[in-house]
Amino acid sequence: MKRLVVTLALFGWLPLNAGEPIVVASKNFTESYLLGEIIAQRLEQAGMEVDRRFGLGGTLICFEALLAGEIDVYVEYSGTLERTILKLGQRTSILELNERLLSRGLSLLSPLGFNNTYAIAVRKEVAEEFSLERISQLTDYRDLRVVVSHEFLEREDGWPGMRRVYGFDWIPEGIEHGLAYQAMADGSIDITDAYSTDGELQRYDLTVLADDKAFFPTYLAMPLIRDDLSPRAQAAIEDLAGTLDDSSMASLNASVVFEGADFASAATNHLRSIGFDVADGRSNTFDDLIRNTQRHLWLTAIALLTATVVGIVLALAVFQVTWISNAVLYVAGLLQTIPSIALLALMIPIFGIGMLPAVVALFLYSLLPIVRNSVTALVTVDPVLRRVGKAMGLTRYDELRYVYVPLAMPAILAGVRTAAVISIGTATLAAFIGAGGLGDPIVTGLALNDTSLILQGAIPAAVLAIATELMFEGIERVLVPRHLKVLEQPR
Amino acid sequence: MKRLVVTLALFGWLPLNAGEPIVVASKNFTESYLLGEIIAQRLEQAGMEVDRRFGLGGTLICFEALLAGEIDVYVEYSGTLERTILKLGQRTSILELNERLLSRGLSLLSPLGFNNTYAIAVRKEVAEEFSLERISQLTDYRDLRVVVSHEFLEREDGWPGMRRVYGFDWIPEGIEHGLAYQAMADGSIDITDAYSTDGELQRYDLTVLADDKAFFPTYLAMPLIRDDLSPRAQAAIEDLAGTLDDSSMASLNASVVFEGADFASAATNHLRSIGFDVADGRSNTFDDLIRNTQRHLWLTAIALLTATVVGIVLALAVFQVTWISNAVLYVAGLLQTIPSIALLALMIPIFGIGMLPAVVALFLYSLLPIVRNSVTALVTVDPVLRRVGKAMGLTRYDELRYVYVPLAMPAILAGVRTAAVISIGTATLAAFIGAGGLGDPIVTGLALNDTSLILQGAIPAAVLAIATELMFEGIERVLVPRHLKVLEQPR
Amino acid sequence: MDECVRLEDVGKQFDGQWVFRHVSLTLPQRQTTAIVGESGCGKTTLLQLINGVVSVDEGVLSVLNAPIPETGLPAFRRKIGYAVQGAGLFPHMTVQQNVDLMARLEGWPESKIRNRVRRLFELMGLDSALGTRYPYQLSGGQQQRVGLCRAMMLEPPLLLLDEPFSAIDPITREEIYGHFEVLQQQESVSALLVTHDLREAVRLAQFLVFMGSGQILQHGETATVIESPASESIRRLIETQL
Amino acid sequence: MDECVRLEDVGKQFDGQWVFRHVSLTLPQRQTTAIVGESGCGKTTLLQLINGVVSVDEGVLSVLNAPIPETGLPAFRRKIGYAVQGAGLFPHMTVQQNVDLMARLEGWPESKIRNRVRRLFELMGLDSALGTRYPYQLSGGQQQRVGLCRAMMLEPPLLLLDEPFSAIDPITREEIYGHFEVLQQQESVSALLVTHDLREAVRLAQFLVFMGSGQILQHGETATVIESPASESIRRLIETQL
Ligand SMILES: Nc1ncnc2c1ncn2[C@@H]1O[C@H](COP(=O)(O)OP(=O)(O)OP(=O)(O)O)[C@@H](O)[C@H]1O
Ligand SMILES: Nc1ncnc2c1ncn2[C@@H]1O[C@H](COP(=O)(O)OP(=O)(O)OP(=O)(O)O)[C@@H](O)[C@H]1O
Ligand SMILES: [Mg+2]
Ligand SMILES: [Mg+2]
Repeated sequence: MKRLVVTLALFGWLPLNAGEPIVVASKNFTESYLLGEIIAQRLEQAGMEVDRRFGLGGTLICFEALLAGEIDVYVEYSGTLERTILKLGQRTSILELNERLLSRGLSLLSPLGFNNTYAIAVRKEVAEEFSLERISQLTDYRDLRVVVSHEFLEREDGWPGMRRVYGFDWIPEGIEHGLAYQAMADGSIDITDAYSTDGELQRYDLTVLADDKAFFPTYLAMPLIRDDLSPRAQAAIEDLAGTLDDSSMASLNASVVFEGADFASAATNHLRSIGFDVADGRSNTFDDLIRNTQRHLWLTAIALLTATVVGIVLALAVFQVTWISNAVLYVAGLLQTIPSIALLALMIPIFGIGMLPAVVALFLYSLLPIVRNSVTALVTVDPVLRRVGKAMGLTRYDELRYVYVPLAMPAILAGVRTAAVISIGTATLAAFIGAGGLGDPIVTGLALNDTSLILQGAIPAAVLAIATELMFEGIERVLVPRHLKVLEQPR
Repeated sequence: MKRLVVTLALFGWLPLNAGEPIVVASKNFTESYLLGEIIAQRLEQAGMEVDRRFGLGGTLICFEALLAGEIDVYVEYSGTLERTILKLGQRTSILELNERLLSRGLSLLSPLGFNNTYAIAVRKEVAEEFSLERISQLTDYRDLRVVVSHEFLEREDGWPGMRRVYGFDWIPEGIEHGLAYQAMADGSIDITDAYSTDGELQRYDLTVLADDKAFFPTYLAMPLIRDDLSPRAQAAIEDLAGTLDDSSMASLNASVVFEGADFASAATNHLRSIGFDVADGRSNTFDDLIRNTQRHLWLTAIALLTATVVGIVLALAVFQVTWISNAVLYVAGLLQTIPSIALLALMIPIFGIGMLPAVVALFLYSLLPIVRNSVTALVTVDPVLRRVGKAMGLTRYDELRYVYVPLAMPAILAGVRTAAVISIGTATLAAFIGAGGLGDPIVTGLALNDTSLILQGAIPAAVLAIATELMFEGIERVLVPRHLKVLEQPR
Repeated sequence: MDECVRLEDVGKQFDGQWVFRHVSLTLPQRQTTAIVGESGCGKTTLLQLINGVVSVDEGVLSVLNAPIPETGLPAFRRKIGYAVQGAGLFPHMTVQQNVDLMARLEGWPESKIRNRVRRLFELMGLDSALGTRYPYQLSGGQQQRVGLCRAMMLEPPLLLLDEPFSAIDPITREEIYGHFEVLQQQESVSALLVTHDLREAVRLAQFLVFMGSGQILQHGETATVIESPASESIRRLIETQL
Repeated sequence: MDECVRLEDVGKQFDGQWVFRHVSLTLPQRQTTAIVGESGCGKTTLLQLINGVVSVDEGVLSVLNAPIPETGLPAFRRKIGYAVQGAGLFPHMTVQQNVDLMARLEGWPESKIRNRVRRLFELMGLDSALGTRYPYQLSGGQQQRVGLCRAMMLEPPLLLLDEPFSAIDPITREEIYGHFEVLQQQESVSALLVTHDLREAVRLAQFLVFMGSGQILQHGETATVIESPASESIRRLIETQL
């Protein structure tokens, strides 16, 4: 097995240490995509190879994936670390957060600069008119129309807390957050709550008041890394420290949400604006294609190899006792009836996300054709030859090796080939649990209704299937005894 | 084939005419679910059997399914028929709609009563204060705060048209539709546009003004049926004519959306309130289970039988020419690499929705294991026996029938068994395109995170898989020549 | 005398190596011709050529007064009963099915099939109870006799017998010889018998062929050949074996 | 005289039918015993019992001075060379591989294997070029001789030969007889030879067994048996065949 791993690594399939790309992840919302892309491009500019695993489904999936070494870096917020992940009291210092993370093999790099927390936004004209700059000034301007979101109105870290800290004695009306911006725009509201990096702040030209009594919890964005990340990579990411203040983050968000920029070019623009000479855009479709195909190949190859070995050994172990081999086939069949999405979902609590659960699922799906074909072929080996083998004095093992397996080989290989093709098809679903591969563009393409993206996955998958068939033809040429290949056509 | 159809029908698998359940469908929004459920329960109360096919993905899918005879009845709106389906000019009479539908084998029953169109809603206090009842009165109350949804503001059948017809000379402000109701509730708005059966009308206690100049297009809800629906069923549905006015539809919608009632009990309550003595709730889980299992069995049985016949015939036709049989296997392999969801999606434009595309997809997935195993087994038939068959004077056909096929039978059956189990698993995905089966509860259960619902699909699927295995053991006992079953164990 | 099979200058090769070349031979109708020869000299190959299972690489071959047909080979082959070396029974069919398959395909009536099978089993000294067994449940000699029954089932005018009695004990064999002779007269078949048993050849065949590696050493009426062997080696063979 | 195989009151049945019962027989060491008997009387079955491939249903059986072992059957069987009826070659192995498989598994050095194979091929009159062929590319007699080579490869002290020369022509057979006799003296093997050829039996065997259906008719030194047959039928057989 060791030798196998090394061999595969030589072909660039296995992420061994040497030359292994850095896996940059993001959560599935705009800001996180942008931050991921910025880090990725910075690393690439510094000459490192990057594997993007963007859009993972939530905080915990990102964190677990980082712990498991599935990913190397993503951007997390200090408040989220404090409350959601580490479940600590409020106002934990970044030093303390880092200490706790260090004991788990992770490490925080310096904050990128901005703090994505609640903010109090004021229409620019109003702010200018009254020279509003700090929240505490609000006590002096009671007749300004303050309307806040329902959530803010009720959360302890929203209005109720703020009221106590700043000493406000009135209760504003509530509004739908999405509507508040428009209400500000048309002047029907003067002041509302916001997130400090919302793109809307730019779009509607709003002024954010300073939280001068430091009431709001801090949600500083910081790259969270595995501490075995190479010093070179760490240094490159560290170069980004403090380069993104609230307003530039907000305008980056706005450029994507309102101006339709894509993540890659928005990130490129930002990096250039802060002096990093990154290459144009990203979107090296060809690289994507190669990486996805490699990942796909790797997923199916591992699953198939394991299934082949396990399947054949299982078949050899049980084929001589009908009821046991039936039982094995039933179980393999039951596994097959679990719909692939459900099976992948079932894997998550056991194996987390990433390649492992995908490989396990593919392995389970591959078993049935291999075991069934092997058992059938072994059982139907000519009884005369079986008896001859015994009579010659072959041991149990040698019988299997020299009589049963070679005679059953064509059917066994047929089972493996069927399993291989099914695996290549099913592996496209692995994208759902962050295992990557050719499913990535297909799934994204299906969601965005983008045919060219779908084809970026579908065509290589088809090519892979054909290539697999060709490979197996080669294998068959070697493994299938010559007498079975005589398809002479007597008239 | 005829005999097969009859046999299957005897086992209740095939929807032949006698005792065939009536297929009631709905689109995938609350009101449509409710209307479908009401019709279904009315039919059941009248002693008929009903197959529910709710939640189909849109107007065209419903209409095509009805045309294709996949479903028997669903509720459609006159305006939708006029504009979206038949693409006629405005204000087509129901008689004319019906005439055009009749020529396609469909028929409209009488309207259920309500008209789900745009409506002008007024806060109740305001309406009472000014005795507002008709839209035309609005010209007299200019200082009421009218704010309408952005969409209404711009659509020709919204404000612009209404303004011309009613002679309004002002242009109201726009608002997000979802927000308008809340704005009405807190009194910041007096009048807005709404859909006449929105549950919110009840919840926020709004008054709907009469469209006294009949400006809004009518969207009368009417049961749309295949005209071969039995007179008895038609009469039972017709009993519902006029029993649902705008406000009762609105309150039904509200009971589901805001009070968390389920469709079945909401429908039951309504039917009782209008004097139909329907049985309690619905949810005969056992019947559901039987029906889903039957449907599942039927889907996989058809697909598998076809795939078996086609697969074996194909294998027999091509196995003697290596490159052709390779080509066939490549194509079958490519089909297998298309992820199941994508394949099902691809089927829709070609085969519409329902069982046909599902069966086709399952058929395509089943081909590979069957063809590959058959080809492999046929190619490896002992050359000596092949030659003996020729030498005896067997014709091409008889050779296949008496020598090749029986000797290849174990491997062919192994392929069919693998295909069967894969089909049973994949068929759960057929629920996505309205083909029903055990995927229905699984898909719904996955969406609702309802384990018991998932198990209602998963357990019967597992049982089905085991039953299939047992059946094939029986078949093998008959079809596999006895000499191949000698697993004597010489020491 | 009518001829039944004629070979003119026939040659056959496998993988580029000639098994034999320039073989010319005429087999008379309604007579038995025995071929005796070294193991591996091409006797089985010769039978397969006549049956059309392998094709001639050189020369002209005519069987039953016509070249081997391009189409309609099955019909042609049904006129030739071929008892293959080593029985070659179908393992997935019972003895009965092996024997009567061709008759069923020919559409023979059930009673005719039953009678013919019973007759052949009697001739071959086979217990009728063996009919329901599978080949693997038979002894070697039993299998060989079933193969003979199968070859003779359709009452073909030409029989190709490839060492058909080699696994049968002398007593049974003697009985079969007797039946065979009667049969030949009654059904007036022509036969080509490959055997390593010179006494068998002399006993059953009117004509005798000695084959050496790659060619025919001597061919003639049995009595003539026995009396005047063409070479020293044949003479020695005759002396030691008879 | 040492005994090599002893059967006491042995019986064997298939599907509830007795093939034979109450068979008692002692085979002397370093001698050849020939079994002659009707087709289907149980000769092959007897060899399979001795080899342990089928099990005894009745009676006591001892081979090479011990009962057939419960465990270690492979090692036991490697001391017995068994030439199965009809060759039984592995179709997926070349001739060479068929012959030398067991020697390789025994760990014989390459040179020893090569020498032994060459020697056996010579004894059997097989062209060494056949080594790379697959069984289906051989004639019947060639296959049979390869089977013999395979049985003799490990120089086993006991040989079970089931009609081993039936498909071989008389001249080649005569050569092999000679080699066989030399071999028997040099390697001092015991052999049990099933044959339908009484002359072959008399030529090669020091002891002779006549088997009838279900029992042993006569057993003794060859010369004695020939001179005083135990029954009329044996006498007639000896008269017609020799
Ligand atoms: N598996 C089996 N099932 C039933 N009967 C069998 C089986 N194998 C052999 N027999 C029967 O047992 C008897 C002895 O068979 P065996 O092969 O030992 O005969 P034999 O003496 O070797 O004959 P031959 O000279 O024809 O090879 C035969 O009548 C045969 O039909
Ligand atoms: N498929 C093949 N490929 C190569 N050589 C073959 C093939 N079939 C037969 N031969 C060779 O052709 C020669 C003739 O074979 P054939 O079977 O006709 O011999 P035979 O006279 O019937 O011998 P026997 O008496 O041993 O049955 C043999 O030397 C054999 O090795
Ligand atoms: Mg031959
Ligand atoms: Mg025998």
